[in-house]
Amino acid sequence: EPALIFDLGGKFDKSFNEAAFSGATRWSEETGGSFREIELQSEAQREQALRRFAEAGANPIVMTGFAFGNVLSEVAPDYPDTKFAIIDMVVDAPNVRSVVFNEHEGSYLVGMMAAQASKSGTVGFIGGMDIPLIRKFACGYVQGVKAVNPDATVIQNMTGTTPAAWNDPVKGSELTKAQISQGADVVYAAAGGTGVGVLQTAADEGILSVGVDSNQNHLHSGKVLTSMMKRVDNAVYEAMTAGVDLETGFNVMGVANGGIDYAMDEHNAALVSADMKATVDAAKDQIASGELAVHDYMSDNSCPVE
Amino acid sequence: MTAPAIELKGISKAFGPVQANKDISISVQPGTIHGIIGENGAGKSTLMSILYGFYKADAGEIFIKGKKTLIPDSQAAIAAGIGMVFQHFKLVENFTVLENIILGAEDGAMLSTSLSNARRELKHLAEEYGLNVDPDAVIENLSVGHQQRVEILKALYRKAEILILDEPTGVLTPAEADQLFRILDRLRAEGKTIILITHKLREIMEYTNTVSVMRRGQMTATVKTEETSPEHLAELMVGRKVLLRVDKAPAEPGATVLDIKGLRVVDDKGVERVKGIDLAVRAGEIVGIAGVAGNGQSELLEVLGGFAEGTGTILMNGSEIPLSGHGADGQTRRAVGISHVPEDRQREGLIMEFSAWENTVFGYHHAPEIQNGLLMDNKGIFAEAEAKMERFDVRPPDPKLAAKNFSGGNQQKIVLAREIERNPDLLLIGQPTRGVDIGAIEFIHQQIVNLRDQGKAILLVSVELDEIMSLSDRIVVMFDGHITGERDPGQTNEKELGLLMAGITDTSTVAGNGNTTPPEQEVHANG
Amino acid sequence: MDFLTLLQVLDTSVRLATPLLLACLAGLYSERSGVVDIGLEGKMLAAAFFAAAFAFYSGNAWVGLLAGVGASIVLSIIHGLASVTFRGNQLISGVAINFLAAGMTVLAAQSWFRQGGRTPPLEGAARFNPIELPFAIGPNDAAAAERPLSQLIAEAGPFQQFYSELISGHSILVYLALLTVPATWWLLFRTRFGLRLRAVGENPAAVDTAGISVVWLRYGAILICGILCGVAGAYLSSALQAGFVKDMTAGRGFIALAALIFAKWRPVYALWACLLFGLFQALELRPDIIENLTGMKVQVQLLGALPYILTVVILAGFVGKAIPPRASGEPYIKER
Amino acid sequence: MDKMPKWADIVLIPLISLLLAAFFSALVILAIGENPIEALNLMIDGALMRSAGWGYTLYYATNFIFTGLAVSVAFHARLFNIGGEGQAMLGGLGVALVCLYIPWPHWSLSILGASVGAALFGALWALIPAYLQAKRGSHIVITTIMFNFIAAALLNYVLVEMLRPVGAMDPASAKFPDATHLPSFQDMFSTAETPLFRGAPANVTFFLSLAACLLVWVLIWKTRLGYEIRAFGQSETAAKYAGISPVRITVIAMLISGALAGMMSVNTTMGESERLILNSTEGAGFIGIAVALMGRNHPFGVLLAAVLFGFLYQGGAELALWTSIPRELIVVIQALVILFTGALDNMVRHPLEKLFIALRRRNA
Ligand SMILES: Nc1ncnc2c1ncn2[C@@H]1O[C@H](COP(=O)(O)OP(=O)(O)OP(=O)(O)O)[C@@H](O)[C@H]1O
Ligand SMILES: Nc1ncnc2c1ncn2[C@@H]1O[C@H](COP(=O)(O)OP(=O)(O)OP(=O)(O)O)[C@@H](O)[C@H]1O
Ligand SMILES: [Mg+2]
Ligand SMILES: [Mg+2]
Repeated sequence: EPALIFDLGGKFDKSFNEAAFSGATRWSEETGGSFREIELQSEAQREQALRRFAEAGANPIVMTGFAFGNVLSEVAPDYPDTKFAIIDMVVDAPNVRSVVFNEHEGSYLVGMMAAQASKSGTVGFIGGMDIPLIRKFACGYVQGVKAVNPDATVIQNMTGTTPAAWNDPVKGSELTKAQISQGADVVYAAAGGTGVGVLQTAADEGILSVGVDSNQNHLHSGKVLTSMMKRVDNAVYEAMTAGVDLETGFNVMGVANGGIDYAMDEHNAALVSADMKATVDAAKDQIASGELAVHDYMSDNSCPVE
Repeated sequence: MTAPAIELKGISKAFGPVQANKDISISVQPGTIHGIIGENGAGKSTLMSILYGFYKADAGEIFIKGKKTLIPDSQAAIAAGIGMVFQHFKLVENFTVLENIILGAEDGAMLSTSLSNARRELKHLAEEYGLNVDPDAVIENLSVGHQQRVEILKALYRKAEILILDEPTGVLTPAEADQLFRILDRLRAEGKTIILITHKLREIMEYTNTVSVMRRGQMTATVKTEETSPEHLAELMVGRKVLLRVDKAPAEPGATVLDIKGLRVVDDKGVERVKGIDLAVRAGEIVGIAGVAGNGQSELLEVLGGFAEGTGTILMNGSEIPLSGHGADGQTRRAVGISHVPEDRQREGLIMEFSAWENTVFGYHHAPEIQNGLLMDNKGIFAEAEAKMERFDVRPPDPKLAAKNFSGGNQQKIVLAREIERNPDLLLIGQPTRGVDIGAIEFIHQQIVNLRDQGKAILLVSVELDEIMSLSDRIVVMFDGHITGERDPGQTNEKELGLLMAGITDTSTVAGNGNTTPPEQEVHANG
Repeated sequence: MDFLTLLQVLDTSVRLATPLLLACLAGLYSERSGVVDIGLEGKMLAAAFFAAAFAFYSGNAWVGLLAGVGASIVLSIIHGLASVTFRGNQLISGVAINFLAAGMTVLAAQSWFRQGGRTPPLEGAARFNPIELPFAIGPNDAAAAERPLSQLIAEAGPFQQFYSELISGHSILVYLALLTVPATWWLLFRTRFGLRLRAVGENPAAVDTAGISVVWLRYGAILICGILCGVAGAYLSSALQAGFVKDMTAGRGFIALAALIFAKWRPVYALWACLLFGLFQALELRPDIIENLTGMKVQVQLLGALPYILTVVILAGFVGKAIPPRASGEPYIKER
Repeated sequence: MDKMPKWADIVLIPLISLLLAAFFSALVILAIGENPIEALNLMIDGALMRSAGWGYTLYYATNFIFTGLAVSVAFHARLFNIGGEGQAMLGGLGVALVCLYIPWPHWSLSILGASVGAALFGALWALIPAYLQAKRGSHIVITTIMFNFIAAALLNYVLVEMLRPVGAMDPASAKFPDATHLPSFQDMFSTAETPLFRGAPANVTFFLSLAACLLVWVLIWKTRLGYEIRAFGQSETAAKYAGISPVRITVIAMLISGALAGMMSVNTTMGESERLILNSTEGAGFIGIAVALMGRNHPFGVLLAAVLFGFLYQGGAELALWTSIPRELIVVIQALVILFTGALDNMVRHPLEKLFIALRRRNA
């Protein structure tokens, strides 16, 4: 029986964790299998949850979020017969599968989309916790925006420096208002649960937003330009499907292998013109073929564009 | 005879294990001043608070003008025409006089009309009774005497027919007290009924029509004032014949132990309480400081005891002791041979929650002989406490009992045992017999005299003139932070001291030793 | 910083100051009556949850508000029982109430909605939406002009900017909270109830011997406190935000307490104190402004901690002494 | 005469209060549609029936012993130290600095160093509120609350801007060197045949906390300082009369209190996570209040109450793991315990007092 551990943001963050959940649900619907799950409420629970699931025979154990990295590297060797999958972090152990995503590529695509949709030439980015991973989102996004409109302004804000930043919709909302007043007319939220507030406020104030991780277009139909999809659901689904035969090691999901994409559906069809879509799809093909390399912030902890 | 203004029947009240009032009945005629006397803790205030609806009686009935009346709260008491001036005033300190007066007696939900009505009414009352106070003054800026006026005005504003005053003169100067009684006389003449609680037998004898005596929660007698005498009342109060006279040989003063020069004390509100005092106390004498409470005596003791700061010079056995900053604390004072029986044993002298044995080293807990390495020698302290309690006849002689569980007199004995047995060069002692029964008073006085006879210096502060007169070898009178005179107890009388206590230094008309009131009669009223 | 930016920051300040102000006034009633309340946080939190939950079920924000106020009052009554009826330690009671709310809201949210301790998002009439005052430029004008609202406002004259950006466009609860300030001042200093309330916080024995029930007065104050905290909580979850999330009060109850000290227990000062703390929170969202103004990078952590630091400085008496109502914190004990 | 016998005060009342709290907790569990008996079984099973469960229970208990002692030492001086949380956070910083920047040859030395660091930083964080209370009369409850928030901001800053290794995501310090690894119960008591306390975080710090209990007991009841602290707590005026400086005692009591609160971080930061993480205190500072209240401010009582809360914590975690009851249930239980043993104490006490007085009257 596989197990899934959600990080502090919670299962229903409408984004990262929820994507994992939907992957697991898809697996259980298709196979009729059941899985164990827990939403972490505190730091101290991380290790306990891992160990208790491992001891109870759960296999594989999938966890979402980089914060498990440290703990997992300690726990994994104690349970050599259990397979672990960690998303967003690399843990070097023989029984661990590390799944990381090329978020910068997806962010680049939605950045292009945002720049084309913007009338004011100013777009916004609201990150969750200020960590390299989120800067990677930001950097990809800025590159995408500038690729379409080199004169565009990108306003960037981070919600906070603690994990609470993943779950602070009030602040997300206020940051959005602040960005709107600075002229932004498209905002991209890469902020977990905080993004709920961003999308809400953008909808309230009549500007466009860009969702993240899951397809969030439906949250405010006709007001969400698109979503940067990080197929965490696929990663979880694959891990659960593989079961005890889970292939361990390093696994990069990007535009090329469908791990990263942007969302198109009936909710945003009216917002995205054929022109816009064509431009973005062209870039997508180039990235997939390796023709276009988007700079990864985490490769050198810096971003070539502001 | 008309129906009594008030009649209480079978009133009982217990505070937890303490039976404060036991089956008390009393009746007060209209248009009279009715006195109530009794030792501290006899239950006087409790009884009156029940009448005023402040406490609820456990049992008993109240009749007002012959009609049975339920008084579940003060609202009902006020409605029944009762007003009360408490021992500790019940005023909102940062409100104005006017606001205090209308509080609870407003006309209508809006303040402005209430205030203007009250202002008018107050003017009336002030003219009628000579009760002048500025309606816009803030209470905390008023003198105690004025605050008391506000309390009386509060009652009159509520149309009180029956006025209860709980120890109204304890905080007043003799002149202020006289003025109060003139007002009370006027009220009585108007047909109002007044109940007066006091410790002062003279006030009872001079102003009341009838007097009730309480003892240990019970009413022991009610008599017409003209048919009784101070001796008789004293006997009723303590339950046996008392004749208290301290036997002591004439003092043989030795070297100066304590020498105070130009002492000034400013309290934490910034008010100067002691305004330049020079005073010396020699070995083998008791110097008594007389004065109305609040004239700087307490502050004097506190500075000497090291728990208030002052300026000036104090020499102890010839060497100067610090009056502020480092070294101005109780520990250091004790180290130079000053012991201190504080005025308020419950708030200062004892830790009420501590057991008796722990209290026997309170203040001396740093003494080297009770240490056992890094720890305190608890076993030794306990054994020593047992012995001390034996010697001072503390009852019950159980060192494990918490201090709060001893009676006032026995608490005082614990403090005395601790302070006297340290064998100090100088004993500071404030209100040594406040709230102590007569038997214990005798014992305590004897201990003080014994210490003197061992050649120790003693500085005594007491508001009881009689205690001062019978114990002291020298009397110093304080008024408003100054020393207004020094007298030989054999060469003075109460009248003269009274004038000095009121700040009048020209006492030639009353000087001399022709005592008008023999001290031993009044001593009983110490309670 | 240009005028419009200033307005925007002030606008945010007002929005963020509103829950602080309501909670601060709530605390003012309680403490003026002699009951110290460090449970403001908990009451707001409970109210935030119940307001969101009931608004979600009913689709009506006012129903939610009522439920929130109800929840807050229940906690108030517990506090009253502990500190007035049973004369217990008011601080400990406040601590307990904060924990109770923190735990119960998540338990209830989880058990009702199974969404990890949050309520589903509120939409439409389930929220208190911004009110557009007459003649103000609002989203409707923007929709009509098919241009972003921010542009329309940027092009307007300074007075219209001031009016549309700062004055108009808040939820009804914001205006309500602002009205509460003069109302409180009037109640406190111009009415019989106010006189008694202030008296009972200074010297309950005086009130008691004047024939007024200390218990009922204090319960009255505690009740008002509950109502105001309830509105504050409802504002958080159904006006400022669209739904409840765990611990969403985020220390606002304590900032309100700090503001109360800052305001020296006076209603009008309370308004200024809360606006100031609201401004800090607004600036925390706009590090760019501070950087432009001061020319250096200011740590967001410092900004976040500023209300607390200021309160300590004030408590230390370096900026005027804050003297609380004399009887506050002490249970009124007649008989030992 | 006392209103009731001593045993009633120290055993009966807390027991009844606890039962009340338990009763209402059961109601809460019922209200969210779960079975309280089953929940209790699950908690006992997970916390007490396995050695690893005990390992967690005692790990949490260690934290609560420290914070409970911290609150109770301050309580003895009538100071309500609500700032244990902040003091513990700063204590963690002390531990981290000691462990990261001093090369330790062996854990036995490093635990001493870390304890000093933790105590020092914790005490320092209590010093300002203490000083302000003593010298300027600023209410210590409010200042310590404020200092909790300031501590959180400070720690956040230090971790994010200073201690976080380059490129790391967590706001956490680097891992401490191996020489600072404290023996866990598993290291100490497990053998190859009988593995015990597997993976549980309880470690040698537990014994440190027991020592702290003993030391606090000696301090409070056997030393002059303790005598002065208790005397000051009972009556400030009397203390002044006895020459006990209120400023000195306030400051010293708070320093000890802060030091004890800080020491809990030896357990969490050094014993468990082996690096400084943002929220390692997780409310233990506040639980100290409940523990001190329940334990009647006596170190032995604190020990018992801490183990009880350790059980609640571990049991609660188990509940969250295997049922849909969220971990917040513990927070509710904790609130109820504080409410009934602290704030509503008189609700139980007054009827009991009346009962005992009536009994005595009848016997007399
Ligand atoms: N509020 C109270 N709670 C508990 N016990 C009380 C209370 N008030 C008074 N007592 C106790 O009841 C007894 C009677 O007290 P009361 O104040 O009535 O005496 P009193 O005759 O007025 O004394 P005094 O002359 O000192 O004013 C005392 O033992 C006192 O300790
Ligand atoms: N509704 C109001 N509108 C404008 N100013 C006001 C209002 N109420 C009070 N003020 C002024 O604001 C300041 C603070 O008022 P607040 O009500 O806090 O105390 P206050 O009325 O001055 O209290 P106090 O009666 O104790 O002096 C005062 O200068 C007051 O005159
Ligand atoms: Mg009395
Ligand atoms: Mg606006």
